[in-house]
Amino acid sequence: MALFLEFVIAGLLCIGLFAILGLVLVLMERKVSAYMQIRLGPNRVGPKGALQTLADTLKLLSKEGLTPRGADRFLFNLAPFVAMIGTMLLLAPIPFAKGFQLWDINIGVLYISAVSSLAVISILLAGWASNNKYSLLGAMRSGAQIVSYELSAGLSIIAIVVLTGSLSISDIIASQADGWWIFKGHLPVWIAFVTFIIAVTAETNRAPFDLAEAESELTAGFHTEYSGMKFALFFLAEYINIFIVCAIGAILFFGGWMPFHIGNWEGFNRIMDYIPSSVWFFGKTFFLIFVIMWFRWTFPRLRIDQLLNLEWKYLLPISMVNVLLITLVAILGWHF
Amino acid sequence: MTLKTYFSNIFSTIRSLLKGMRRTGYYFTHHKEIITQQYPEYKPPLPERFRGEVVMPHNADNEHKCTGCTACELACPNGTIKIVTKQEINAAGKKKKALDTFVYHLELCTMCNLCIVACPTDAIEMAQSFEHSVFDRNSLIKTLNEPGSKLEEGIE
Amino acid sequence: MTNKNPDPFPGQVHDSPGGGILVSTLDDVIGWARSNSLWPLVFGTSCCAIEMMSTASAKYDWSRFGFEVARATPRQADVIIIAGTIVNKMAPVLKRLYDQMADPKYVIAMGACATSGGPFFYNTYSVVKGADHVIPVDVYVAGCPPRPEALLHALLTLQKKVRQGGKREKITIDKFWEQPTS
Amino acid sequence: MTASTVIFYILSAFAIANGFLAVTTRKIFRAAIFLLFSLIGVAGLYLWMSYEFIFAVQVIVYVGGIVVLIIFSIFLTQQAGEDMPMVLRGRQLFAGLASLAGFILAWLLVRDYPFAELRGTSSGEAPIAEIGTKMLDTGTGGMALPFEVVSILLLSAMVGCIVIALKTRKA
Repeated sequence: MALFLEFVIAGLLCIGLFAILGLVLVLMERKVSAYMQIRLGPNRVGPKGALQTLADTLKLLSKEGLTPRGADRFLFNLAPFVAMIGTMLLLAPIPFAKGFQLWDINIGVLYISAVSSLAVISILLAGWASNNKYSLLGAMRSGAQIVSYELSAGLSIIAIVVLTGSLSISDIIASQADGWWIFKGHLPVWIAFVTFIIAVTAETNRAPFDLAEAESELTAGFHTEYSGMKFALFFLAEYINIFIVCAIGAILFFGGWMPFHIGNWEGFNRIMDYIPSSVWFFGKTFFLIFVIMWFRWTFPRLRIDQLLNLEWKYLLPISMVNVLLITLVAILGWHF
Repeated sequence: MTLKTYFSNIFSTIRSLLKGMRRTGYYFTHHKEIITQQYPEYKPPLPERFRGEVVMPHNADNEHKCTGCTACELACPNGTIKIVTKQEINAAGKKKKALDTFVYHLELCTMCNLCIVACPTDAIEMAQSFEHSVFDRNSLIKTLNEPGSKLEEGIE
Repeated sequence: MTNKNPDPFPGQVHDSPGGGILVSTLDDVIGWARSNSLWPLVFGTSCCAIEMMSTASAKYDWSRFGFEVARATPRQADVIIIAGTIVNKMAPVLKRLYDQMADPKYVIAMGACATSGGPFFYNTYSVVKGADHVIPVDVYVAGCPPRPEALLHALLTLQKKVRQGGKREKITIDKFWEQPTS
Repeated sequence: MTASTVIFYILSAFAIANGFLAVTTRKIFRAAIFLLFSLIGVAGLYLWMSYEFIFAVQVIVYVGGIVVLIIFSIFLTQQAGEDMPMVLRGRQLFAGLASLAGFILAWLLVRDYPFAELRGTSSGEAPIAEIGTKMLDTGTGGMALPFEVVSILLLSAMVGCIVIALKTRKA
């Protein structure tokens, strides 16, 4: 019974986090984009525009959900839920604060990269079931993109796994108690970090890699035919995916909830410990999210051949060499 | 592609990307650069020659200067203006043509100013108003002379 | 809006019978949500589209009201801003786009061409004389093209309508109405 | 019947039902998707046995790799929207007989195998480091030889791909 109660509480927390994160991230995106384009952004609905995304959500909830004729009804309606469930499963092994982790699995990082491949399935489903050529093209692009960028994302994750010697997320965080990997690991970790950020930006279909929904070429890509709540689910899953990959980035390179410590400055470290661990976690994650948004509102979209060139000719060779370098560093113990 | 160009490509790409990010980052942190004019509260000073719609000014005695000569109607390239005239007996007991209704189709008007140029008596002019949103297209058809208005004395 | 007492809705509003307090509050909430999240369709056929783009630009910035999520697909759009001349060849396309939009959907006719055919009203064989010959239009904006502020005013006027109406189907306009004061 | 058993039956039913749908549906894309769900059901069984590593590998290889590959080939080759033609009755019969024979064979094997009782002794959770060492172990029970053989196979497949691709370009 206690287990069941725990289950219910965890589920409710997940759903609540989902909703709140969706609202906050969309609003953040709109504000960030506005300030980067010397505009004001949403500021009329609610105090300083804080209720803007709530209004959008309510509107999408009350909007008609269309299923086009000729679409494969079952798969068309299934696709948004596959996207949602895939994303929700990813929340399980993420430690939001010290000791606050739903499921401390011993293959945490592997689990994340395994389950995140469900996202591509949902996109392929949506693209095919819509019976629309733009959707199909978007889905195929997105499939090619995610499958290829998963490699370099995986390789840059492996870099940290090699340094830590463990796949478990709690071990990875514990290994950064005396300093985050980004500081301890010299240049190879920096290269791994940059590769990781580029690869996850592509994996979450964000601009400048948003070829799956490039509106100037493909109307809206794989979700062209989706309206109302079904579209909202895709939208939400996309933003939660961003949160999750940024959380993974923060865990791998910035030590998750681990406070910022400098060697043996006892006083400084003590002060840093006063800041709650959840603040550290969310601070780092939101910083990475901000960086990804920064990319989006600065860079123009790539062409599909440029996108695949970037992966296969640049990122993949570099990250492969980088894994070798990291292994050398780990074996010789050159990191701090 | 030699190894040298390969690496120089990477570095030049990263440099140019960082340059772009520096610019947007600058704008993100410097809010005084924001140039948004908040419209409903802030109405911008319109340029002098901005043309919003055709109006017919009336003086305090509800008198206008339009003689009903239809010069503007003939000048309008879109058929925006329709002038209805009537026969009126003036003070001297003579029958005279006078303006009955000055119909102005705002929804057809392209604000080209030709009617104002054509008007011999400067009876109409361009106003600066631009808030012409309505729910019904028919309310864009306007009568410019106010009810009961008369021709000003001394205008032929 | 500076006006303290907003104008009554133009025309007749048919209330659903037996509306309780909960229903009316829910209607208010949904009206609020819908009016504050009007996502326009990317649809521009001529010069008015340029003004529409400047309305989205930094100087006028329609994102302040939550209009900036311009969707390229009609399935996700709420309002179609007919920015430009609708020629006879375009009319079926416009109708189709409108049909593809999910309810509730709204239409703004922007500029002289979309409201009445404008400069093409007489002596042109190829232009639809007003987009309301093809699809029902909610708000008309005059001007050739209207200023970005005028488009913003139109969107605010539409917001007023959405907030009061709840559903477009509930509303019939049966009398001429004065221009809404801003 | 404990909750754990119930979960086992649910997962098995899910995997089997989806597998059955995958072979009976007339739309090829749907078949791929049902196959995917069936594989996910099997992955769920691994997770139920708390073999998390095998679960993750199953999901990565099948969901992220093989099914995506299948879907891609469907996209590129098939008229995916149309129904497949009905299979001939004779073929249906023989397919049924073949699967029945396979089932009976498997059943006989499973029935006669003396399963050792494993209860409460191990959590089933294999440490990842151990798997890694086993993989490159040359001693007894080490997997170094199969590992290397598989790598050589994959390498030769890759070289073959490149050779084929180069040939078409010259012509």
